[in-house]
Amino acid sequence: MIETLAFYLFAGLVIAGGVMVIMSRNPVHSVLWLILAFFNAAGLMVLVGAEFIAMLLVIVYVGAVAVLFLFVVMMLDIDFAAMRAGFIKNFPLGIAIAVILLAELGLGLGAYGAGGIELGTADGTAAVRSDVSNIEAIGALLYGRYIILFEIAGIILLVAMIGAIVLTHREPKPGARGRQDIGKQISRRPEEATVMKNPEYGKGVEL
Amino acid sequence: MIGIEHYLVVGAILFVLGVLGIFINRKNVIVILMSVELILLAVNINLVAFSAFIGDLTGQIFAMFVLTVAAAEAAIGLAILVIYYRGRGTIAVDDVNRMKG
Amino acid sequence: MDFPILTTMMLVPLAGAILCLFVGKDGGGAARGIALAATLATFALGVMLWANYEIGGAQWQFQESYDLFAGFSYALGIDGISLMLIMLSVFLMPICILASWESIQKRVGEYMAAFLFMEVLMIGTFAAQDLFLFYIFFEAGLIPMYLIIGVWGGDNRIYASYKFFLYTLFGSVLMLIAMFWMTATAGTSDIPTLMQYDFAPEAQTWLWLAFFASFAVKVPMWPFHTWLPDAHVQAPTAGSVILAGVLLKLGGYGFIRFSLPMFPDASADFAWFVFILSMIAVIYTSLVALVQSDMKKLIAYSSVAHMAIVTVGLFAYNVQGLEGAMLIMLSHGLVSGALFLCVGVIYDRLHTREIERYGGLSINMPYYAVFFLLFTMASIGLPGTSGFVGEFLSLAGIYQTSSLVALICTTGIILGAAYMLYLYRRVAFGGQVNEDAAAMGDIRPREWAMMVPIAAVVLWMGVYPESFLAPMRADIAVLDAHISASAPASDADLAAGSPREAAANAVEFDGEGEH
Amino acid sequence: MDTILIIVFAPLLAAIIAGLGNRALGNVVTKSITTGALFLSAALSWPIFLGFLSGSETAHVVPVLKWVQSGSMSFDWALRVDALTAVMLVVINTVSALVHLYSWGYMEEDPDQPRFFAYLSLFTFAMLMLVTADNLVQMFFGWEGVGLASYLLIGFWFKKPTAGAAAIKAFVVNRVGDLGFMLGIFGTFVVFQTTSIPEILDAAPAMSGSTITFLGMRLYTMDILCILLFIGAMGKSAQLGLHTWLPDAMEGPTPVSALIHAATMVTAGVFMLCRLSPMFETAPTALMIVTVVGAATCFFAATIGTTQWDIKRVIAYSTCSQLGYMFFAAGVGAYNVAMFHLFTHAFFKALLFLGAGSVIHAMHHEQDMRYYGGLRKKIPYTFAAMLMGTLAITGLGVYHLGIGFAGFWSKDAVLEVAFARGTEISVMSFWLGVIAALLTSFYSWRLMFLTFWGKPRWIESEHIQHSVHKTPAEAGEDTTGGYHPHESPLSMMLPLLLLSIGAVFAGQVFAPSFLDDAAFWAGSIFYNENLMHAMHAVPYWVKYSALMVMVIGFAGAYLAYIAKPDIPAKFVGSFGWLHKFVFNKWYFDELYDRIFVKPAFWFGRQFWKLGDIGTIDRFGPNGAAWIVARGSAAAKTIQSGYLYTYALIMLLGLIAAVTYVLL
Amino acid sequence: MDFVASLVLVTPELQLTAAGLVLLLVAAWGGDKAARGIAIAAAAVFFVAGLQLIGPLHTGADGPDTLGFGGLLKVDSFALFAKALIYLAAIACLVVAPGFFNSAAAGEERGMRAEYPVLILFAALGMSIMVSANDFMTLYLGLELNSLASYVLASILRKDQRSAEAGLKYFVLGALASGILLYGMSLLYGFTGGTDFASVRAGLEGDLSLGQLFGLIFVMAGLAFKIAAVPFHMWTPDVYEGAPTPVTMFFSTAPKVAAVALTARVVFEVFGGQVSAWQQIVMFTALASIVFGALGAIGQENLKRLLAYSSINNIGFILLGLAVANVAGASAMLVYLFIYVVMSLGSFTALLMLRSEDGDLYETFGDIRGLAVTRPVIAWTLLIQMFSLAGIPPLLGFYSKFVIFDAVVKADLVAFAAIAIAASVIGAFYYIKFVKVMFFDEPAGVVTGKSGTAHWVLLILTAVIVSPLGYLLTPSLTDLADKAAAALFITV
Repeated sequence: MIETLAFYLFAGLVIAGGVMVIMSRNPVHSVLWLILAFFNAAGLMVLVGAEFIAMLLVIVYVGAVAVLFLFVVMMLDIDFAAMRAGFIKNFPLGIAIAVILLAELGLGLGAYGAGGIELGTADGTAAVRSDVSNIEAIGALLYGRYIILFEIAGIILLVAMIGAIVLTHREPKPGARGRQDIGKQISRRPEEATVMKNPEYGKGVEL
Repeated sequence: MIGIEHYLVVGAILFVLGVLGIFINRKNVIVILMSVELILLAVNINLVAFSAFIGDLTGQIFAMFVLTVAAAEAAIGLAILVIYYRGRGTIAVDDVNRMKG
Repeated sequence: MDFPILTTMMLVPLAGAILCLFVGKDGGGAARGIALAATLATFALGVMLWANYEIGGAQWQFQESYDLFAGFSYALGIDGISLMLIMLSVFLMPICILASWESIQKRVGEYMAAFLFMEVLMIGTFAAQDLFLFYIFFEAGLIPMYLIIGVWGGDNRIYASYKFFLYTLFGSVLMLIAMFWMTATAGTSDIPTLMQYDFAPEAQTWLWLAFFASFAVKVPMWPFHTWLPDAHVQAPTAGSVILAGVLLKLGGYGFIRFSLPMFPDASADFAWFVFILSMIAVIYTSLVALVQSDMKKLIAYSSVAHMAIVTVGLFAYNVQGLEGAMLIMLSHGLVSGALFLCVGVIYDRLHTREIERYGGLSINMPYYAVFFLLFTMASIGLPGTSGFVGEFLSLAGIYQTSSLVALICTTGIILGAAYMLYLYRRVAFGGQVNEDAAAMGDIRPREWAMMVPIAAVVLWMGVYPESFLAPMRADIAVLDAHISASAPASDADLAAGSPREAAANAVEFDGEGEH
Repeated sequence: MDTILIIVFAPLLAAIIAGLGNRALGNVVTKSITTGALFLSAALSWPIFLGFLSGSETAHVVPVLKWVQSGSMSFDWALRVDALTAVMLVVINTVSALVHLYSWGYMEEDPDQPRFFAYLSLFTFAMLMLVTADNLVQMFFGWEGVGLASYLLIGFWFKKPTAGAAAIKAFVVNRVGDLGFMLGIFGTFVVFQTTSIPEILDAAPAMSGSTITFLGMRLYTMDILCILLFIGAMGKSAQLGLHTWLPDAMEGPTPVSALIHAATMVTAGVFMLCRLSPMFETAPTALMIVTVVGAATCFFAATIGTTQWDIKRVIAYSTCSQLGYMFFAAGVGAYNVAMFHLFTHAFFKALLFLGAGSVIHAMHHEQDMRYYGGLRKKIPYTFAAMLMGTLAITGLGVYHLGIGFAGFWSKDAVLEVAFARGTEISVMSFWLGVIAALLTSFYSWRLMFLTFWGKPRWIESEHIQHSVHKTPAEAGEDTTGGYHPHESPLSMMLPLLLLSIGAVFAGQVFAPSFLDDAAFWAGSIFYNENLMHAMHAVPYWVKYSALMVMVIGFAGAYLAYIAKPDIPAKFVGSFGWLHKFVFNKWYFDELYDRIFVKPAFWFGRQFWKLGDIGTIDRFGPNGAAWIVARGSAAAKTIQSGYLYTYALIMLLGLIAAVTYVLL
Repeated sequence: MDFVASLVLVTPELQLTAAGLVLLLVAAWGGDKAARGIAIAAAAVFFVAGLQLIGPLHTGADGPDTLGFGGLLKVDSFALFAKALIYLAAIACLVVAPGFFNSAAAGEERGMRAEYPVLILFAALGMSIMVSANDFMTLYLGLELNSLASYVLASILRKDQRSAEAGLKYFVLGALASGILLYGMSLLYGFTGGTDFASVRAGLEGDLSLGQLFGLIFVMAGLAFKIAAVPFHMWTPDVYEGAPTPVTMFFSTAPKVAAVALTARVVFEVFGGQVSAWQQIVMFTALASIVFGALGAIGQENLKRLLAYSSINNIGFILLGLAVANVAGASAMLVYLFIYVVMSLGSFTALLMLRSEDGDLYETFGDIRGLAVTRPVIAWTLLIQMFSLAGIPPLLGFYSKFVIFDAVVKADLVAFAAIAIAASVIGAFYYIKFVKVMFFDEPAGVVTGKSGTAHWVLLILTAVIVSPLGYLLTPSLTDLADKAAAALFITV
């Protein structure tokens, strides 16, 4: 019973969060709603016994991704009011398509009328084990059978890093100083810095 | 226990919301990126739910990779957004049509 | 023949073409020389080919075959039909080069290369013994012709070249699909084998239609002809010559090589379809030719009408029709080519194709007028010229199948005379209305060299067509024997009857009253 | 080597030499060569003809060269010599040689003489090929060859727009006939599996009752074949319906008119009928049509001849009319009579034309008889020749005396045989023939009176004004305008003399052979013995009918043009519509212009503009291009550059796929 | 299968990874000055990696021995063929890059980035993984590795607004497509109980449930995005136009190969038992791609954009081969792919050579007017490429269409073949427009810049391959393609 209540609570909030993400006027709010959705999704995952993924979701998404979003939203100085224009124009069409897609998915996945759904059966090589914890079981698989994928995932993150740097890292402009050279500053002499000029009257200084 | 359908429907709704978000927000790229995150979240809910109901951990592993990639994607996406903003001074998708036809 | 003469005949112009491409921008003279030498050499080889062709010998001679890939092979070989068309191609080629000698001044090397490539492809098309090899040569011809029209053509060349290219391409791609189906079904792409293969009747229908799409455009049959006037008008003189002289023949050749022997039943079923289109073509395009004010357009339309006689002859399903059609093709190749040369000669001088701008050329260009007249007469099928024999045989052939078709198509000789003589009158007769036209000089040695050979062959073919019929006779007989089983019924239906009462002008005379 | 080879090919060789040599060889050389060749041919022809007359010659075929062999169809170049051919050889070569000679004088001032003589010789060659043909196709070769030469000669003065137009008209109208001829050959081939004339003639009787489908109609085989072939003959012989080219053909130089459009080429149709007479004999319906058409032409052309002013046109219509006689003679089965009229006609009609040429020559190329008058004394020899010709054509002769001009013998034979044949059609033809004879007499004498009698009316002519540099006003009372017509040179007079002899005596001399000597024909034509007997047995009034109407015609002409010259004007005043109708040649040209020429151009333009451009191109290539362009524009509209559009399309695709699998 | 053996199987990938990491360090220390050297080194690595493929390619590889890492990867002939092609394309894109980035064409940001070759390396690594994927997770990760690198490559000219826009569009739509793909994979996982291809295939036996069907559709939709098939093609023109030309050249070749190979593998190895479920959809997509590709290309002024549409058009033909769903079709598809890659490389190289005196690139029709007069060699090679793309014999492009249609007709899909080939005529329209502009129009005379040896070599080489001489390659090409295709249909 509690489980059911919890499910509906989490599910309701995930969906509400999702709706608000795309409907909010302010992207900052969207991010916050997204965080809410993630939390509740994590809750759903806990309900089915996937604690590790749930934790990961919170840590990675809320802790990293969402914050990254917030960062960028704040960093870019954008007139958000103007961004809402045109929203309504697309709305009916969008809703119509969404409803159709949802109906079709519901028909296919829910299949309530058609006597429930038949899930596949796993071969058992990665079966959920009751003898070890979820995290342990996942770890065993990840560093065992799926090690190569784990490595590839690592490379993906590396590429993401390279990409982010390549794109956003600003080279110092030629001529502009990148770093302060204190020694040079100290060793400066007046004769290096100043020039005496004796301009004629009415001619001004030529530099 | 709650049936798998329930989870799947939640996933489906989130997926559709993500999809919807992409084209009703015709101006705001950031929200579009968030919509993508919603889609990935839907996928993760699906994967985890399936994993639990089948009794197979592969789904959770998969979900983990999805999470990882999602993070990487977010980074790249935002980086592109930043350079786009630098060039244009705006992130309105509406303006993103220098190339068309 | 100890050496692969057909391949050699293709290699010579190919080498010439490549040389021409590399002579550079200012190498116009060299390119002309190379092209002429290459085409003459090829013609010489062609003469050798003809001389060594054994009439009454094996059906396929000078065969060469190397397996290539994907089941198709580099297989060449000719029968009498191919031989004649190859001869036509190699004969016209040096003349085309001569025709372009002075009129082409820009990018001569590329121009000559395009023509030489064209020659390679034409020989290849007629000599190919593999379905796909045929297709490759057949289709590749689009490239040089597209360039010839597009680069060296007239004012509206872009439209014409596009139309030519896309129209003919569209026609032939469907044929390709049919070819795939045929090879898949028959298990070979060897043309001689396929010519003997019996496809299921219902399959024949579709295959026939697919091939028809290609050949009908090439021939061209009404209503697929509209690319032709544009292409002819816009192409440079030599381009028109090749277009009319050889490329149109590809359609007829296709019918005789593929449609008839491979799908005899379907051909018979569709014979009336072809007849109807041809009948329309004869009347329609002849009338259109009558009202043209552009010389090339007029001749182009006349080509459509003439080729319609070819198609009725082919589908008449008898020896006369087939041989007649072949002879018309040869003759039309020469005559319409020559007519385009005639237009080219005066176009080079006055740079207009408007008929109204000429007049009275018999006065200042008498020899030109003679040649023009000869070709005009050959075009309208005057007996003694090449035009007659083919037209006569072809129409005699179709009469055996249907007197109605024969009647309608024979009206072509009236209309043909009308528009051609009307053209001739406006160009060569009458007073010298235009001063610049009156100032044009008569034909020069180079132009003599173009005209005389064609004129000679036109008369030769008219007086002694046996030379041209003999090599084809056996092949056409084989074809006729192969298809005659499915021939459409003749409508003559001759029935014997007892002699009529009033048959003889019998006059009773009793001897009374004689004075 | 058979002489026939020389006879036939000498003119060709001469034509080639003269044509190609042209100005390089000069006028005299080319003229000498061509004329020489023709005299040679003529000289060689007469012995053959006389040989047949005497029975020493036999029919034979000289093969020349293989021509075409296609399946079962085979025909070669070959020269056939038999009695029929011999008649034609004589006619053609003699007239041609004389015309060549005549042209020396007539064309003296023309700058293009080699070309003219080459054409003349070429024509002769083609005509010879026609008459010596052993198969229908070679006949067709000659047929078309003479057509070409005729075209060239009519258009000889190509600078005149009318000449070009007339040349085309001649060729195209002839082609209409050729259409029939060709179909006839095809049909013959279908029926007999051969184009060889002897073989066809042999097999024809057996086919008499057979039927065949033509254009979906079930017809007697021989009827349809003969009708088709006869259409060819109609074209070449300018019979009613296909006659329109002949008067226009007078645009050519007069010797041409004499040779081609009077003596030889136009008779090719008659020749063909005679050559194929055994075949036509099996086709009664066809013969009936031949008779009707011949008779109608005979009458019709004669009526027009009475109203024309152009001297050559009068003679041209006369020719047309005389050809009608020949046809209805053939139509009633008297081929020998037709040939006889052909033979005599050749002489007197050539004579009339050449005489007319001489008049025209004398009158500074004026052809309008209204501007002649009183020439009798100025050009007496020409007058004499013309008189002979007129007497010949009008058929002066007295049966009981057994003497008469050439035309008397042949024309009377035609009329008699038509009467003797005895069918309704043939009797009707007889009456039409009689009326035509009346008209012939009238217009012939009208021509004579207008030209040679009366006062000179020369100054009205622009040609004369041009010559004497005076206007009618300046000339005042002097209607000659001070112009002095000159008799033509010897080269022109000599042919006139020789032809006059023919016009006077040809009938008298050859009538027995042509009419009554079956042995002479030796099977080369269908000789109807009974009919010939019946012909001789017709009542006397029939035999004298021609003479009587000739006298009436003469009287009428005398009355109208000498005695009371105001009669024609009065007639025109009271029967204006009739005169107008006849004067305008029964409006055939206008009719054809309305129903053939104008519609052809109209249809041509419509097909071009509305058909090719407006429909085929519009909905074909251009239509496809338009659709592609619209499609392209649509594709580009979708490709808006907006992210959300792209996403939308992707999702629509996804939904479509999902929907597809759901359904 | 022990781990070492698995590692041996992926030696080329390991080399690429190692090289990527090392060169990244070089880039970090050496900066952009070292870029050219890095590019050459990367090309060399590709070359070396490629050389190792020749042996196995020649002998052929299929069966259980080709499985690595417990069935996550499958390095069979098919994968080898695709990899070879990918590496070839990558080499080409590396050698032409410096010339582009170091010229005015790169805009404000002149100078090649040292990371460019590294990203190409990682992208190619991703593709290698894609084509050997034997598990949906491998597939996804390979795909993302490739995609992420590609997003960055597309927008690598940061100051060029078009480049950034291209990156943005590519990214957003790519992410959406990944989402769809993932969603489909999640469904397949749930309804079959596994992620490796074999078990998914086993789970799909018999009648498909709706969930499985949806999974199949979503997965194919996601893949369709990668290969830019209609209606998932919308990103292509914009991205091709906006991305720097060497990158566009890369996009139109290597990732295409990888995506097509991946699609083929999924379609045959996973959905191979359910041909009826997808064949018609693929056929329709193929026809739509042919038509829309052609329609879109008509009237384009920008050459890169035109070639983008052309790639859509070509994908249509490749999909025809896919839809045949037999060895012949797959083999034809591979042959087509090879020839298409050569033609693309040739065309883009020519495009890269269209430059002004200062090195600015020209990329519209207006600029190449009369090129045949001013730069005949480029014009003639482009002519060859264009006629070849249009499928006109005797050029090699004809052969590629030949094999495809042969397979389609032999599979009794004659009607589709007829429609497709008729639609191909529409495509010919814009290919011959190239020729028209270069050969028929009056010279614009703006293309005066010089190009490096690498460009010339590539230009001539591709032209020679595409010319009739290329037919000499076809026997071995067909042989390899047959082997590769056969490997796809061997269920392990």
